[in-house]
Formats: sequence, structure tokens, C-alpha cells
Amino acid sequence: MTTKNSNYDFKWCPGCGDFGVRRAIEFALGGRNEKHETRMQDNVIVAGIGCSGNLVHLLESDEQPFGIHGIHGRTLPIALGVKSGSPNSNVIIVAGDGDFLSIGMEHIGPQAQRNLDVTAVIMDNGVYGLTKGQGSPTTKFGTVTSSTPFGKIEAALNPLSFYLEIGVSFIASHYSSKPRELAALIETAMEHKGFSIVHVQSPCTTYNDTYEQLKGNKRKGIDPGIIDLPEGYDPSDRAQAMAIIADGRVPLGVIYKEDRPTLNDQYVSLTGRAPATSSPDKILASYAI
Amino acid sequence: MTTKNSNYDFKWCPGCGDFGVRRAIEFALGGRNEKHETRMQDNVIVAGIGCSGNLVHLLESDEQPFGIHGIHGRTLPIALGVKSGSPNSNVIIVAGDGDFLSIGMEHIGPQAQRNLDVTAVIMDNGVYGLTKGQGSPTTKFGTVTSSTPFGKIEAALNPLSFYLEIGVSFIASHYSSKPRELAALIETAMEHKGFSIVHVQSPCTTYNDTYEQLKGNKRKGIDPGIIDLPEGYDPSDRAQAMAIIADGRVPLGVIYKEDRPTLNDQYVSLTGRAPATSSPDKILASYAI
Amino acid sequence: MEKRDFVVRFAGEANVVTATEALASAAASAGYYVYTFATFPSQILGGPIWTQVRISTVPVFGQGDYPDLLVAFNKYGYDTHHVELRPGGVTIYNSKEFDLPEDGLNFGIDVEALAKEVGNPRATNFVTVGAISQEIGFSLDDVKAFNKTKYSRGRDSDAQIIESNNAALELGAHAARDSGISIESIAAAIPPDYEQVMVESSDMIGLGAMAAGLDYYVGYPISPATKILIWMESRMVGENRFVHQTSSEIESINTLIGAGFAGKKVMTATSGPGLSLMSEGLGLAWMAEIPMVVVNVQRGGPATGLPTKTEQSDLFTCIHPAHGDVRMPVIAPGDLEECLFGSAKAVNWAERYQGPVILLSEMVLSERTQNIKKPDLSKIVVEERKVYTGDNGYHRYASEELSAMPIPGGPGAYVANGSEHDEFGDTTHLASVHVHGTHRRFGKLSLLNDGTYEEFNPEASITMMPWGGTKGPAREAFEILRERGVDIGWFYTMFLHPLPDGALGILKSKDLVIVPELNYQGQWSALLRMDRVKAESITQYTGLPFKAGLLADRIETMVLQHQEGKILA
Amino acid sequence: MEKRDFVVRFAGEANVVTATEALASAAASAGYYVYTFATFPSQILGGPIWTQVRISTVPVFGQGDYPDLLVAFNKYGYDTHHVELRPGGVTIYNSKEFDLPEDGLNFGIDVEALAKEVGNPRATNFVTVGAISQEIGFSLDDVKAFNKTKYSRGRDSDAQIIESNNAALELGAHAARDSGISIESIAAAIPPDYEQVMVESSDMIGLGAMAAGLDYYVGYPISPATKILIWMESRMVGENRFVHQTSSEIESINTLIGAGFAGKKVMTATSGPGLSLMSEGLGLAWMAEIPMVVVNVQRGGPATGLPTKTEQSDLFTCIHPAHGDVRMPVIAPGDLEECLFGSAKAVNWAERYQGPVILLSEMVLSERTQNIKKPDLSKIVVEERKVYTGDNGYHRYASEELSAMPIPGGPGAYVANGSEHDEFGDTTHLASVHVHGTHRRFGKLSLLNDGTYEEFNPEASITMMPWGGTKGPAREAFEILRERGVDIGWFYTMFLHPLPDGALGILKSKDLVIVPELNYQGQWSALLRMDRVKAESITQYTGLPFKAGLLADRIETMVLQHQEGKILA
Ligand SMILES: Cc1ncc(C[n+]2csc(CCOP(=O)(O)OP(=O)(O)O)c2C)c(N)n1
Ligand SMILES: Cc1ncc(C[n+]2csc(CCOP(=O)(O)OP(=O)(O)O)c2C)c(N)n1
Ligand code: SF4
Ligand code: SF4
Ligand SMILES: [Mg+2]
Ligand SMILES: [Mg+2]
Repeated sequence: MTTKNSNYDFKWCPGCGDFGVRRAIEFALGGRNEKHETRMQDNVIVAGIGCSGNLVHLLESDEQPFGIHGIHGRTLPIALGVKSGSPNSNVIIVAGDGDFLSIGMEHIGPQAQRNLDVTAVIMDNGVYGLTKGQGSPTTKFGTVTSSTPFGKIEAALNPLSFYLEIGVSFIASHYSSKPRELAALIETAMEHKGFSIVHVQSPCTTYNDTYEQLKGNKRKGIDPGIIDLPEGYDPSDRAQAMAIIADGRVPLGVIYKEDRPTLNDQYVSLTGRAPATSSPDKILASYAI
Repeated sequence: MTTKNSNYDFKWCPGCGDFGVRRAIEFALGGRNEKHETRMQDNVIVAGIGCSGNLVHLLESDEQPFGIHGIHGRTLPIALGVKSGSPNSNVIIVAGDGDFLSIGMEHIGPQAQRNLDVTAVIMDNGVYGLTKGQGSPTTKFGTVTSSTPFGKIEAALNPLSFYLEIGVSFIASHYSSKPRELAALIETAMEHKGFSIVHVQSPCTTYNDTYEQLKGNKRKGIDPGIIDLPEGYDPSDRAQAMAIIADGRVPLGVIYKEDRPTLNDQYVSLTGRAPATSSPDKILASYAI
Repeated sequence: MEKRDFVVRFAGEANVVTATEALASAAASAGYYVYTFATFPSQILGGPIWTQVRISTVPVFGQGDYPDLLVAFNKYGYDTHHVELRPGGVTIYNSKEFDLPEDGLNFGIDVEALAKEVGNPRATNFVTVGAISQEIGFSLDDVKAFNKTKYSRGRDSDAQIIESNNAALELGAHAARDSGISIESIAAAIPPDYEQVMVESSDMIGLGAMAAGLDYYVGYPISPATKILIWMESRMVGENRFVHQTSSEIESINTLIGAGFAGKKVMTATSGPGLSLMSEGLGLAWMAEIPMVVVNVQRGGPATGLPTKTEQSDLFTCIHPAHGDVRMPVIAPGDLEECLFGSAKAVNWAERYQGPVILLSEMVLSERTQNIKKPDLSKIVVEERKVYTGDNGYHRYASEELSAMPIPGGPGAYVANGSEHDEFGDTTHLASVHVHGTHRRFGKLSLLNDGTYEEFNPEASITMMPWGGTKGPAREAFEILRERGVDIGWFYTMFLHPLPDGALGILKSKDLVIVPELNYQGQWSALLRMDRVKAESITQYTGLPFKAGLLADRIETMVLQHQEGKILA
Repeated sequence: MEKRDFVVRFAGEANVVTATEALASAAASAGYYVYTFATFPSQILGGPIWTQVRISTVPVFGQGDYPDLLVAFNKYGYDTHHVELRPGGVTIYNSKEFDLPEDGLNFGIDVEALAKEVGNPRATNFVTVGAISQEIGFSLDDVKAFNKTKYSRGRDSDAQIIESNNAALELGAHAARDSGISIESIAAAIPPDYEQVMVESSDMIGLGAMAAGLDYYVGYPISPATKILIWMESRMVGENRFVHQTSSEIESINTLIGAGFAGKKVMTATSGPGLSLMSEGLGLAWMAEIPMVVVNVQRGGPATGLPTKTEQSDLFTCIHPAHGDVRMPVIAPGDLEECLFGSAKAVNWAERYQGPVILLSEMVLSERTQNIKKPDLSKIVVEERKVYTGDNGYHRYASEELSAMPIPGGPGAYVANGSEHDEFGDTTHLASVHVHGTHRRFGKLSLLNDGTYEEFNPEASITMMPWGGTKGPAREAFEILRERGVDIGWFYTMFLHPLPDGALGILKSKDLVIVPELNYQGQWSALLRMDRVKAESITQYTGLPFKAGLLADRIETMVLQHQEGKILA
């Protein structure tokens, strides 16, 4: 985080869920660095455009990871470049539901099919925060927002079942109020070899405050919207994953996990069939007449 | 089809599956026009860029439908514009697997969530035909193509299960060798109120000839790659749809069908809550001081 | 002494926005001419915001260079802005946050304490507006009227809020009276004898388009263009109209292709990054001859850039946004009236020449509120597309000129094609067909030469030619220069491409055309030089508009240099 | 009479491609200088293709205006092309398809019957190559050698194909001999005393980049850029290299952002529509200062345009592809050597100034095969990026100049930011920061002024300045003009932006710079006028390259008009 223009820096609104996600990511990076004896500079955070993406500037640790804060919706292709160009870097994406699932949605399938070894932490607040409160793909049908004065016309996308179908090899779900638990989940996701997504419900206190729906409120007769994984839940079992997602509440934990070779592994093994490295001189010689 | 530069017009290679799809579309349009007492000019074909998309120029009927042959991957948003702008038009998309599922894949989810009332006929040949034989999203893992000399690194996408998951409300599957059957399917899809996709295996005889895999070849011991729907198959049953897709062979028929209000219906019903049409004069008056 | 022109600047966080509204509204009600300016950080709540309200007894062109009165809600605001106060200007500061040595020109009010006193901690803004009203001689009643309208929202809390705000006003006025400091007050208003409306640019753009018959709008949120989407969503309702939020700008532009083809009058609005994403689709609209209007509300660039700052750096991209030979019509309104009539004209142009038109707006217009003469909508002549009504078998693209356009459901089915095409729209890449198509597409532009321009002192051999939102400060600079006796002309048009009939001839006849513009490369002067005009830019790229006085100085310097032969434009 | 320069045109369908290759290869083996040209319809198999092989005893610059010999495989080919034959030129036609009245300058061969006779219906091409060899005095042995190499593919059918092709050659030669028609034959080759290679532009672009250290490439297929992707996929293999097909051009460009940031030397290649889609990403690369090379192989535009035709109409878009103040370095090679060295330079430039560089190629280069002097790769000096190696806490963007770039895993972690940013890369939209950033980004361009240019007859006050693939025909036009005694200069560089040190001064000193270019708007002359050069274009937009002779006439006319005061550039 810059220190010089602190007056001028982006700040989240009081109570914004993203504060909790930041803490969790800081814990998780710390934990991972310790475990693997790596340094902060071995991590790269690729940030989307949104309140959520500003996380990359708001980390409070002394040592900072590398960051890319690019353009709206392109975290995944940028992460593809970072990871295939620097296989030893630990690559984390931070993005919002609008960035990742609306304008950026085209990039999820290809990365799933490649099993790109990066971890995406998605801050889902069911709204476009930074542009001040329009509907997003996860906004429920019929919801009134500034851009849907008569109610949203589209059905909401269910991100978890979408990830599962499209072939994401590690899927976790949580909410932002338990940074320690969330940190553990993110660390597990980073350990996973392949494409991992930690989908976090991170309420927008200004435009879509869902704390009550998530935590519940006995007094008002609101049941909690979160649900623990059942005893003996097996994330390698696709059917169980489908069932827990179908429940409709926000499951807390690793929903699905599947071990498959990553893009980098496949790349090395398939191009291993290629002829030995050709130097430009040798290639040029092959054009002689 | 233009008559003037016929020497210069695009032509499919001999045996290309797209010939069969063209016939089927001609039959289907004819059938639909008869049934609804509409004319060819009430139909709009939105074409992708690829050998497949050239279908829009190759229709042989005397009366021609309207057509839009735009840019690569954008049939769906264009169709959204046509249908929401001209609700009485029957809108058909013709596109290839590359156009629809690679560069254009981002547009499927939003249209499914809107239940846009158009029919997409996808000619899947598992390859980029027009650019001469590169891998596409439906090309199998490990396949050698001009752009994957050591084998394709990505897992193949299963379009049918993707459509099902993302909320497409009518999904059919067939292949190009039975134009009459295919025509009936396309006509049914056009009758469906909502987003319908007819996914057609349409072999590319030049770069990926799959006729034998589809039809089978007893002599060579190759089983047919197609499969009829089982007796009593119920397309409104999601579980049956998932099962038949999981089979792996190409099912012939309507795989899934679900009745939901379309975008246009929802639009009319939701914005019906809006105040009575305001004229510019009235709106201006509201700014008076 | 009484001033006829008074500028108040607020520097603080989110609360300055309502203070600005309140003051502006009260001033307008009292019959003054009001012109506001605001600039935000890219942040939701909080962060340093500053705004400005210019209040004048006569219509003004710009936001005012130097405030007469600064209201500083925090130290950062004071530190950043007090240097801008005009000599003798007064500061009202939040004494809860910081203190200033008394110098007879500032006074502190503990706005937070007073707000608490009235039982509404958010009423700090009304405390300051009360103090200002006292200082410059405004009646509190007008502010109270604004307060009442704004907070009558049908909620239980309405009455309490309105009352406490009113009380805060009184306390603020009291504090100002007690301060003993007095500044010039403002001369009595000379209310105009015509009806007025208090509007923003998004209102005007939306309304202008609707008045020209717009019936289809889609957009993806992006600052500062989102306002237009929001406006459309709740205003352009009713049968046969369609307004919708898309999933991306690529969806937006291609949706317009379909809807424009289907016969609708279509529009979207976006800002820089969205415009870049629309590049390929804009090329398609050009090639397939689909009428559409794309509004680009410029912010600072490049890339994500400066989403909440003003700049005029998208001009190159608007003129030729896509690969291949394309050149888009561009209308760049310079004030709120022009937002209205420019928007209407953009819709008319699109329908008339059957192709895409860019309406190029900018942040500084988008954040401005002004009371203007109620525009006469009947001046907008609605133009309808030439629609084909003949038999089938139509040769849509046979002519080298514009031809009637078939509409789905009607006769003359053809293919709208992004590939080069013959007269039916079918793909053909024969040389003769490409030559024909290129001539057709560029030739149609000549239908759009009906723009207007304004010229003052046309005899001068050196002229200044601002564009877009720079019109306002540049016009003030022009007045200053003329007062100083500098022999300089003024040439202005919002029709940047194609230029109005005759404009290019005038510009080419000048020895020097000076273009003040808010970008680094001097984009408009570069485009004028392309057209063989001897043009040079005066640039600024701070994310803020020009100050009229400084601009006048820079122009004068350039005129002198030219006279000394130092500029060889 | 013997000719020193001989042009054969083939008009037919797919089979003309191998005929072209065979003839070119045989001619090159025999020591001639060969230069091919081909133009296709947008179709997979079939459709009217025409190709040309120019065979010369000395190196040539262009593809040749008018064929000496036309081989027409069908009536359409004959009808379209015989008008282009130079007076006295001969036609060989497929008498199975159509007939021509005998005029002593044409003879029919039933190529299909002869091909059948040798048991290989596809050997029609070799029949014609046999006939041509006979006519122009080529040894069949060289063609046979090509045939052998080409069809030794390790398949069972190889021997049969080779044999039947050889037999077809003989039958063709026989038929020509029998025809009684004879045309000028070609003078004996003067084989060069240096090593040669027979190459295409995609080979050279790939190789040049690799020689400069490229180790990362991604691309999405699009004609005519796909060839580079294919080349890379099988050539740039081995450890620490990565080549991959993406799912779209938007994925490509953003992937390069990531990989360039990660320290790789990165490239992609695309054509017009893909370039337009990369608009936003290119702006990001500029803003975040990420080194990368984007090759744009121009085809006809706009939109899907003319995918298999040549045009030079993407220049505007390459120079400023995105919103905001950006201006990309652009290198536009004009021949195959320049494809090699230009590509290497593009990689070096990207690393040197830490930003995106456009390598602007075009269809006409992409479809050309030529035997050229084996390039000396050791002339390519590999430049490495300035990498940061100090301590953490680095101020990446503090300087107003280029600064060392940290690489993930190493020290100096920062944020590469597409929003305006302070010295750490954190988002800040303060005016001073934006001014600083803008100066920094534009200032770095001055590091790229080491391009070279060539100038002939520098004293002339009027000069011609072609760019890109127009270099070849323009050079021939220049020679023609000089022979005619026209006093005109020649100025050429592939470094369009920034121009080589000193170039702009020279160009500005001219009374007129004549720019022949293949687009409608005269894009390069327009950009030169922006830079205050008195430039005018001679344009063509047929999808085909200039003919040198006609171009010379048009230039001469313009020179005369200028002398008569009719052009006021
Ligand atoms: C190409 C482009 N389109 C639109 C925008 C404007 N924009 C900025 S953030 C945002 C959406 C933010 O929503 P989300 O990703 O959910 O993040 P949140 O703010 O809710 O955390 C949009 C549309 C942009 N910056 N770039
Ligand atoms: C933006 C853009 N990128 C790339 C291309 C080049 N291109 C044309 S067709 C095509 C893919 C064709 O594959 P598919 O959609 O499967 O159609 P098919 O030819 O196989 O029927 C591509 C990549 C293009 N025209 N535009
Ligand atoms: S607007 Fe919402 S998401 Fe953005 S900072 Fe505020 S609370 Fe968080
Ligand atoms: S390349 Fe394949 S898809 Fe294209 S026309 Fe030929 S057979 Fe059909
Ligand atoms: Mg969000
Ligand atoms: Mg395909």
C-alpha cells in the first residue's frame, strides 16, 4: 500500500466484507510462505476491477507480494500468463462477482479445461459495488437495483454449480466474517495443484447488506443462510458436491476436489515429444536451397 | 445467395456436413412458415464466422430470410438485439464450435439466464474449419492438429452438459447426415418459447472427418457414435438428460426442455410496473425550477 | 462591495455533495445562474471530494477559476485548496478537525458539534450552507425549500431530518454572523424572463435522444457513463421500447447491431475502457451499415486510467476506433444545451446515413448541474430511416449512395455483412466490389454536413478553436483576451466529424488555429493538421478542466510567439 | 530473344499452389531469383486462386506487373486474367475445360487427360509445369528434385506419386514442344556467390523474434496470421519456452500482460479483427509498462473485411489502438529480410522501453516466397530487459524515465497497474501523478530512435515514401521514374513510430512527400501531416498490391501537378 497519498487512497466502506477477505488472504499468504519457505515476492496477486480488486493495494503486511491490477474482467488470462511464464510463482486472483462472472465469465472454461494452477478468491456481494449498486450475475431475479428499477429480469447464476460443471478442479465456499476459517480454506486451495476457486460471500454494506441473511437473526425469525458440510462429507464425490450446492444455502468448506495434471505439467509432458531445442541458426539452416 | 459472382462465392468442400444442416434448416424454415403462415422475411439468420456461418449465404430457396453475418463469436448478442428489437421475427443462429464455444462462450450464460427466445443451430466439427484445421474447444485432449503438433493440452468441453448447467431451456442434439430428422428437431426448437440450442455433429471432411465414428463401421469394428433416446425418454426430466449426456455418445433428439417465461415476456411484465409512458415534454417539465 | 459572480468551493468527503446541491438549488430558486463542478476520487464513501458552485447574476460559461469562499471540512481539504482562494477570499473550516490562526479571513465552526446539537450528525453540510447563506446574503428559505423537497421521501424519518437540517442552517448562519468576518455579498439576482430547468448532462443526453425517437438502449455500468443507463432504465419505459443492462460492452455493441438492423433507434453509453472493447463491433456497424449511437463519456485514460477525472483523450479512438478504413461521425457537445441537441442530432445522423455515430461527452460535463433556459424540444426535427418498401429481390448495396434499408418482416431481405459484400450483402472480395463498398461507406458521410458552428471576430488571422467541455473555460479566456485587445477569433462547433459545410475552408484560411484541449498529444489539432489546417494545441492533462485566466495567458503567449515567427504551424 | 525477367501467372483452383511451388523451387535451384505472389478467395478447397512466379537473373523488388505467360486452368481464370498478359504473352490453357481460337499465342493442353494417362488425376499441375519449363528453357531435373523432396513423406504412395508427377512433367513438356508456339526463353541464371534460403514471411518473423530471445508466444487462429502460430508451435519448443493457442484474442493479449510481467519475452500475432479486440489490453500494456510484441498481419478491412486480400488500412489503429493518450511504437517490414530484422528489433524495443510494440505486416508479405541471401543472424544483438536487483521497497515508477523492472520471485515487488498510479504502482489520481505518469510513458519512446532509413537522390525536393509491403512495387516505380528523368527522391524506413533519429527533419524539409499506400484514407500521409510534413498519398484499395508501372505514372502525374502548383500539401 502506498504511504504517500494515504488521504487519497481507495478505502472500503465501514463494515465491507472485503476487510475480512483481506485478513484471510494475509493469513493464508503468511501461512503458505512459512510452510514452503517462500517469500512474499514469490506470490503474485492478480486483481480485478471493483471494490474487491482494490484489495491488492490494501494489504497491510510489511513485505508485499507482486500485483497486477489490470482491466475489468481479465484476471484469468493475466493469471494464465503469469503462471505459465513463471511456474514457481504462487498466483492468487482477487475479483468480484461482476468482474469474474459477468464480463470475465468467458475465461473460466478455458482455465478449467487447462487446469491452470492458480487460486481465485471471489468476493461475491451480489452487486456491482464500485459502480454504485447495479445488478450482477448473482443478483436474484426480481431484485430492484439502480439499473433494474422494476426488478432484475435475469435468473441468477449459481457460481458453485457452474464451476463444478465447467471442470474447475477445486471449489470451496465461505463467507467473509470468519477470516481464520477462510484463511485455512484459501491456504488449502493454494496447496491444490490445479485451478482452485474460493467463492466468498462478502457483503456490500452500502448496496447489498446480506450479513443478516448469512448469519441469520433469531429475533426476526431469519434462519442462517450458511450451512456446514455434513459429517463425513467427501469433496472428491461429485454427487455429494451437487447435492450440497442444490441445498441453496452457502456451504462452508471444500465442496469439490479432483486431482488432475495441471497445464504446466501437461505442457512439459506433451511438448517433451518435441524435437530437442532448436537454435535459430539450426532452424535457419533448414531453409537452405 | 448471390448469383452474380458465383464463381467467386464461398463453397463448402465436397462431403462437408454443413450441406446437410443447410437442407435441414431450409426444410425447417419452410415448415415453420407454413405452420405459422409467416413468410421467409419474418425469419432472421444470425451467422457466425466460420465455414458453418457461410450457410447464411448458401440457402437455395427463392425467397430468402434476412441475415446478419457479423464478426467472430458474437451471434448471441446480435440475436439478442434482433429479438428484443423485433419480437415477431423468428431468429435462428448458425455457428461453429469455435465461434460459439470458444471466443463466443461468454454470451451463452446471459442468454440462458434471460431465456432469450432464439434458436441456435451449432455445427460442431471439432475443429476450426475456415482457418484450416486448428483445435477447438470440442477437440479431444491429446489430438494433433496444425496448432497442436504435440497434442491438444486442454480437456474437451462437453457442450450438452454445459448448456444444461448454464440454464439453456431447450437442448437437442443430432448429426448432419439425416436432414429430415434434423429439420424436425430444428422446427421443434423454433416452436420452443425460450433459448433453444440444436447441437449438430457436422463433420469436416477436410480437417476432421468423423463420419465413420458417428455412423460406425462394422467391417472395421467401429461402433456407431450416435445413440437414440431410450424408449419413454422424458426431456423435462433433468436427471434423464444428465444420464444420456453422460453416456458419451451423441444422442439424437430433444435432450432437455423446460418451460419458463422468455426475456420478452419478462420484460413486458416487469416494466409493466413502470409509470405510464412519459413523453419527452413531460420528462423535461419535471426539471423545472 | 457586491459581487455579480461568486464561487464557493467545498472540500471534504461525501457530505459536500448535498451541500453543493442545496446551495445550487437555493441559488437557482432565487433567480441566479448556477453552474456546478465536482471531482471525486475512485471510491464509494469518503475520500477527498471537492465541488464548486458558481453563482452569478448573468449566465456564465465556466466553473470559475478561483473560489471566493472555501469550505474546508478537513485539514487535507484546506491544505489542498486554500492556495486556490482568490486574494481576499474567505475560508470557513471545520474547527472540530483542525485549527487555523485567525487572520480576519477565516473562521472556524465546529460543524460536528452543531450538527449534534440539532440531533442529526449528518447535518454538517447544512450547517455550512447556513453559514454561506449568511455570508453572501442568501435567504435561508430557499435552502429550506430544497431541504423539504429532497427529504420528503415518504419515510417515517422525513420530518425529523427536514427539521434538523433547517435547525442546522440557522445555527450555521448564526455562527457566521458571530464570526465578525464578512465577505462581499452577491448582487441581487436578475431572474430571467424565461422558464428554466435545472439539469445534468445525463438528463440532457437521454432526453435529446428520446426526443429524436430513440426506442432502444442497452449499457454496461461504467463511470461516468452509468448515469445515462440509470436515467434510461426508469425514463424510457413503455410499449415498443427496450432498455437493458448487458453483461459487457462487447455484448452491448453487438446487441445494438442486432436491434439497429431490426429497425430500432438504438444507443449505448460507455467510457474509455468500454469504448476500446467496442472497437470490433463499431467496425462491424460501419461495414454492415447499421444505425446506432455510442455515447463515450470520457474520463482520464489510458486503460482503467482515472475513472473519476476529466480528460479529452479519447478523440483519436472515437474518430477511428477499429482496424480497416473507417472514420466515425463524432459530435462532441460543449455544454448542457448541446448535450440535448447533440444527442438528438446523433440519433438523426445515425438514421440518416445508416451507420454508427459517436456522441463524445466527458466527465466535466457529466458532473455539472446548471439551470438553463428550458430547451425548446420542438426544435428537434425527428428524422426517420429510409425504409425499403418495394418488392423482394432488392439490391440493398447496389448504389454508390445511401439506399433504403429493409427491415425484418418487411420486403427486401438481405444479409447485413461484416465481410466485403455484393449488392445483396453476400460475401465477395472482388476488387471492384471492395472499391464500390469503400466509396459507398465514405460517400454517405457527406450527408452529415449540416452541422452548425459559431464564429466571432472572423476577420482575425489567428483563431482559437476549443472542443467539447473545454468550450466553457475557453470562451471565458476568449472574453479576457478580447478585453486585453488581443486580435484573435473564435471558432467553435460540436460537429467534429464531418465538419459543418464551410468550416474546413474557414479553418484552412487561418494562419494559426489554437486548440486548447485536455490531453497530452494535442489530438484535435493533430486531426486538423491531417486536414491541412495550421493548428497547434495548448494542452493540459491533470484530470481537471482549464482555468480560464491561465488559459488566456497561454493563448496570448502563443499568439505572440506566432507573431515572432516562432510557431511554424 | 532471351529475357532476364520472366513472370508466370497461374489461374485456377487449389492445384495452382503446388505448381507455383514447383516452378519457384526449380527456378531457385537453377540459380534464379524468385519472387512469388498468391491471392486466394476466403474458401477452403477450390474457388478462384491466382498465383504468380517471377523468375529473374537479378534480384527483383516486386511481383511483376504483367505476366509473360498465363496458365489458365479454367474459363473463369482465362477471362479474368488474359487481359493482364503483356503484349505478345502466351497462354497455356486447359483444353478439357474450354477452347480458344488459335492465334499463335495460345495453346491448349488437355491437362486432365494427360494426368489420367500417368495414373494421377492430381498431376495436372505438373503437366503445366512441364510445359512451362519447356517453353522458358528450364531443365526438368530441377522440378523433379522438388517433386522428390516434397512427396517423400514416408507413405506407401510416395513412389507412385513421384513417378507419376515426373511422367506428367514429361508429357507437359512434350505437348508444349508439339504446340509449335514458342516464347522468349529466359537468360541463363547468374547464381549468386552467397548462400541462399527460400523463405516466407512467417518463417522470418518467427525466426527474428527467436533470435532476439523470444520465449513466450500465444495466439488465436486468424488468417493470415495463423501461419506464425503454427510456425511457433512446432519450432519454439524446449525448456522455459511456452507456445499456446488461446481461446480468443482478448485472452491472448491479457495472457501476454501476465507473461511479460513475469519476465518472459512475449509475442502474439493476429490480424485486423483480432487487433481490434486487443484494443483495451494494448492500452493496459502501455499504462502498466509491460514489454510485448503484437504482430498485426493486415488483411482487407474493416470488420471481417477481406480476410484473404492485402491492404494497409490498419495503420491508424496500430498507432493509437486504445482510448486515452497512447501512441504505440510501430515497425512495418517491407520485405522478407525486414520481417526478420524488424521482428528481432520489435522484441528488443519492447524490452528496452518496457512497453508494447506493434510489428505491422500484411497479407502480400505473408503469401510471398522468395530466395534471399541467407541472413546473418549474428547481426541481431539481443537486448535484455533492465531487471531490478536491489532491495525491497523499490519505487518502480518514481523516475520520469525508464527504470529497472522487478520480476516475480525477485526483489522490488510492486503493482503493475492499469489505473493511474504512484511510484509503487498503487492507484492515485492526483493531478501531479497523472502528469508524471504521462511524461514517463511518452518520454520512454525517445529510447527507440535508433531505427535506420534509406534515402536515394536526397537532393530532390520531392520525395516518395512508401511503407510496408508497398516498398517493393514502389521501388520499381522509383527506378522507372529515374529512368524517365523525373527528379524525385526516395525515402524509406520500416520504423514508422518513433521515426529514426533525423528522419523527421529530412521529411519536413521536402516540398512534397508522396506516399503510395494501399488504403482509402491515405493513412500514412495523414500521420505525416500530423507531424507537419507536407505529405500526400497515392492510394489503392482493391485488395491487391500496386503495379509498379501504373504507380510510376500516378507519381509522375502528381509531381507535375505539384510543379504546376495544383497540390498545396
Ligand atoms: C471494461 C470496463 N467496463 C466497466 C467498468 C466499470 N466497472 C468498474 S468495477 C465494475 C463492477 C464491479 O463489480 P464487482 O466485480 O462485483 O466488484 P465489487 O465492486 O462489487 O467488489 C464495473 C462494471 C470498467 N472498469 N471497465
Ligand atoms: C476476432 C476474430 N478472430 C479470429 C478470426 C478467424 N476465424 C475465422 S473462422 C474461425 C474459427 C472457425 O471455427 P468454427 O467456428 O468451428 O467454424 P467452422 O469453420 O469449423 O465451421 C476463426 C478463428 C476472426 N474472423 N475474427
Ligand atoms: S460499495 Fe460495497 S463492496 Fe464497495 S467498499 Fe462499499 S461496502 Fe464494500
Ligand atoms: S474445411 Fe471442413 S468445415 Fe470447412 S467447408 Fe471444408 S469440410 Fe466443411
Ligand atoms: Mg460485486
Ligand atoms: Mg468448427
